Amino acid sequence: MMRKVIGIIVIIVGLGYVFMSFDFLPVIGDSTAPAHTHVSDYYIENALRDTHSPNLVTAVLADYRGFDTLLETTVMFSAGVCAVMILGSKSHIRNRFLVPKKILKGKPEPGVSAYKTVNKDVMVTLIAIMILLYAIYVLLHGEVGPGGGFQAGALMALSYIVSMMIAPDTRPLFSLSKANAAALAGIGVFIYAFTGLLTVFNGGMFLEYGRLPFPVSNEYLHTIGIMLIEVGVTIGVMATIITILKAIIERVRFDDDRD
Amino acid sequence: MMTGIEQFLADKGIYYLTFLLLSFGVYGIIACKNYMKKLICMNIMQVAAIVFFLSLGQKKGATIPVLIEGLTNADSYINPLTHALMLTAIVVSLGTTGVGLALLTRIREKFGSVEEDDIIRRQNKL
Amino acid sequence: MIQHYPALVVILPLCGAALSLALTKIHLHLGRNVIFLSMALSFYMSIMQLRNVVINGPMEYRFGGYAIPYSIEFRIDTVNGLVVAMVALMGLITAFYCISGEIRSEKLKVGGAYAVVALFVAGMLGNASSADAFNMYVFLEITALAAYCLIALGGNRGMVAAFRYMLVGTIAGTFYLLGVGILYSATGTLNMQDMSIIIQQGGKDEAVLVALCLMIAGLGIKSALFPFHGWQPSAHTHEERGSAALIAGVMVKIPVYMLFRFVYCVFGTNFKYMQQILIVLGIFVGIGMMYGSIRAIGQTNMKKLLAYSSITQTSYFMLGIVIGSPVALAGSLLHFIGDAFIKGGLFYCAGAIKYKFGTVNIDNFGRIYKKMPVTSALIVAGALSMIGIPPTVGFFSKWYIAMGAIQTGKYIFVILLIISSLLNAIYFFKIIEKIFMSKDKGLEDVRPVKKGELPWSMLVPMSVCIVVIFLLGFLNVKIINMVLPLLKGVGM
Amino acid sequence: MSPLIIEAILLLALIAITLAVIFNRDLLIVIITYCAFSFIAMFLYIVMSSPDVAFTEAVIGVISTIYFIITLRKIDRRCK
Repeated sequence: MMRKVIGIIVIIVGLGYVFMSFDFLPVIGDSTAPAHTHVSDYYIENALRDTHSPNLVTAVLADYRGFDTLLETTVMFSAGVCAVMILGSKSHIRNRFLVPKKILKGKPEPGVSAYKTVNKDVMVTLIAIMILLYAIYVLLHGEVGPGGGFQAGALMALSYIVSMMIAPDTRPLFSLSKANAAALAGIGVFIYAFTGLLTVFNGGMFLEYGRLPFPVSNEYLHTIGIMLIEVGVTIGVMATIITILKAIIERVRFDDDRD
Repeated sequence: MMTGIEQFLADKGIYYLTFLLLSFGVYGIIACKNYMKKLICMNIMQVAAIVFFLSLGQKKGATIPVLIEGLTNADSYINPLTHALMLTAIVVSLGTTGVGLALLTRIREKFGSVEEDDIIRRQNKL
Repeated sequence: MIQHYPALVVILPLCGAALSLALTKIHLHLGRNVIFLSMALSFYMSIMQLRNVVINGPMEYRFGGYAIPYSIEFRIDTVNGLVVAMVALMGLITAFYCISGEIRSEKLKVGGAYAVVALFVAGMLGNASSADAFNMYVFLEITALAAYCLIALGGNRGMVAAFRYMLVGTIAGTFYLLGVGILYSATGTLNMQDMSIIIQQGGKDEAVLVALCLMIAGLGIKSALFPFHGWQPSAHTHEERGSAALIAGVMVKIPVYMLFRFVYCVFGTNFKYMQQILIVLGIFVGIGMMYGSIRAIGQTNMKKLLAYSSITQTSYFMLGIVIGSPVALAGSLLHFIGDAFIKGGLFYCAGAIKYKFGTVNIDNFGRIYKKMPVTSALIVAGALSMIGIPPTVGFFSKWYIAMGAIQTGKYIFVILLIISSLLNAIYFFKIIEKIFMSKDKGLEDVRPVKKGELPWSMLVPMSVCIVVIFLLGFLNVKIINMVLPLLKGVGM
Repeated sequence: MSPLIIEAILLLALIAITLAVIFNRDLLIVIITYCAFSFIAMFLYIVMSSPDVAFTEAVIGVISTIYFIITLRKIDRRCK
């Protein structure tokens, strides 16, 4: 125990000394620091003209540095595939979270649930629908206010998790098996990459939305381009989160609190 | 008096606290014996890197990076580039946590525990 | 269409991996074939791109079509053209090699295995060709995540090795991210070309020093440089048999290329503290060369022996950076390219022997050359090249590094080079002696192989490795002349 | 109370939570403090006036806490 405390004190003193002597970092908040004057000024001044999206972060994320976001979605997709490959599910692991077969045959039982109360199941479906609605709002308003692909994808996954966690016996809004979810994540990434390839086939650089082949005036092309990749990101992130969740749940056996 | 502390904080204080948080994250990864705690300290370390990046992009008296009709000069908006980069870092930290927990589940199955010294003892027998 | 090649080399394996899971649901091997097609196309494009770069100068590719500092940019010149071509070829061969290790139990597992290998190769390709500091961080993370999965697939002890590597790898990634952050706060851009212009104007020495130290720490951990190599031996011995060559052969080397790109192309050699940093790096390299070889002598497990020998190989590449003269840099680049095939080839042999006889212990490798002629040929070729015998590429690269060291008067490194080559000779001749001279241990096949020594999917990669080791040996003068003009402008 | 001082206080709270995580014995308490950690980090991003990052941190903090809780079902809560 003492060894740990001594370690911490050494860290505090060491960093303190190093920091007092160095002054290589700019003072927080002065707007003349080199970080603000070179590239980001261009982004702020030209974002509306180039990308037609008032939300500067989405403009930088989706249009100026769109390739980074493609790689981000690939990071999520590779995390999902890795979790699936590591946690290969064994068929004999019975798990309470798998929806019982009789419900899937379209003959739902009259509201029988773990805690013998009816309203929980009705309310959960309502909550899940509201979260989904909010997720679609966040997706479509990615350019105007704070929001965008990742937040929308994570919210959709949350609405699935909420309905699965609270009422495991009722049928969730949309049921995705682990293999389908992993494949859907791949499709999400491919939608994003295909948008870039579309611009390459049409003569522009990769992810240059001005060259998308849709017959719309130039300023809307950027909006359509950003919307397409946001949809790709949403599908990728949602499917990956559900894949990792199902992969972990299948290996975790809740056989101790069967009431 | 107030501006004295603020000046110190702006000049070095925030950076020092961020690097302190980062070093506790790294210390936690090394010192904790339980693999689950190592994972949580790894997440904390990544949040510390994100806070450092965001504090680089601050401007005094600037609004959030969403364009408003009236304002056009660049000094009135916060630097949007650091925010775009940090969305990547957050998503990377979620991906790494997901893979880490998948590994943790399999290690728990095979070695029966997630404590480092139990695993090393049983690993030599394997 | 040729100006789109730098982007398509990276995008194709990515799209192949993304689609492989969905296509595997249609037919078991459809996803695999799409990945093979995309990797073959990507390799063809990397060769065309290299030819174009040699003929009419460096290519650059701006994503999104905006001006240079405002968008992400790929910059291909002769140095990373070669690296990209090597990674693409190794990825293609390893994908073939993985056919033998296929688990036909579940459609998901078949598609997923090839998707992870394709993502791994796409991450390394992007790392080699990117010219944007933050973009390299994201590619580093893709490579790292795929590597954790590939190590974890290697059985029970692979899980623990993967978990330990994940913790250390995330610390390394965060250090690299902090380095990029400090550089961004000092220069204002993320594009390396732009950054080096601003740094050359001077006045930012402290920030560059701290950023350089963080990057050396981060990239040193990722490339298993001497003081940071803790994770590497256990990771390389327990990783998945199919992709061991990719992880040990290529992934450990890409951070060394990134460090070369930062030290020489971004910070430049006239940076105030550069001499002290290179002296410290030289100490790490010197100890690393000795340590790796000494530890490797006592090993009986072939994979662990190769893991320790790859610590010395990382020190050879860093040696080129430490010496700094253009000839030494060209020599270390040639060693970089050649060693991927040597180290990869030797891991293919270790995997093949484990596949056929189920053992990795060197002591019971009695006279297997009769049953496994191709594998023994590759082991001999790899051993000769690792020690540095003339016809193979190992000799020429060490020769150029030694010449560079003599030119800049750093004789200590020439002596260290010779000593570590002799130490290499000890443990590699031990393997060769076990294979050819020691008495037959009567190993019998673990798997009923229908005909011949090994399935064709393992023989093809091995024969390609043998051919490339000798091909690079003969073509080394061409490669050095191809790379030297660029390094002259950059080197000390 | 200028934003810098609020940031400093929140950072001190984060450091306190990190120490709590390192020195705690019961894993469930560690995970719940980690959930508090991601909430305070989100609040810190809001004070740094970056709504996008705060939104993402909030959602991804919830999801990673759910992952940790599920994995905890498999691991016993005592730890050295």
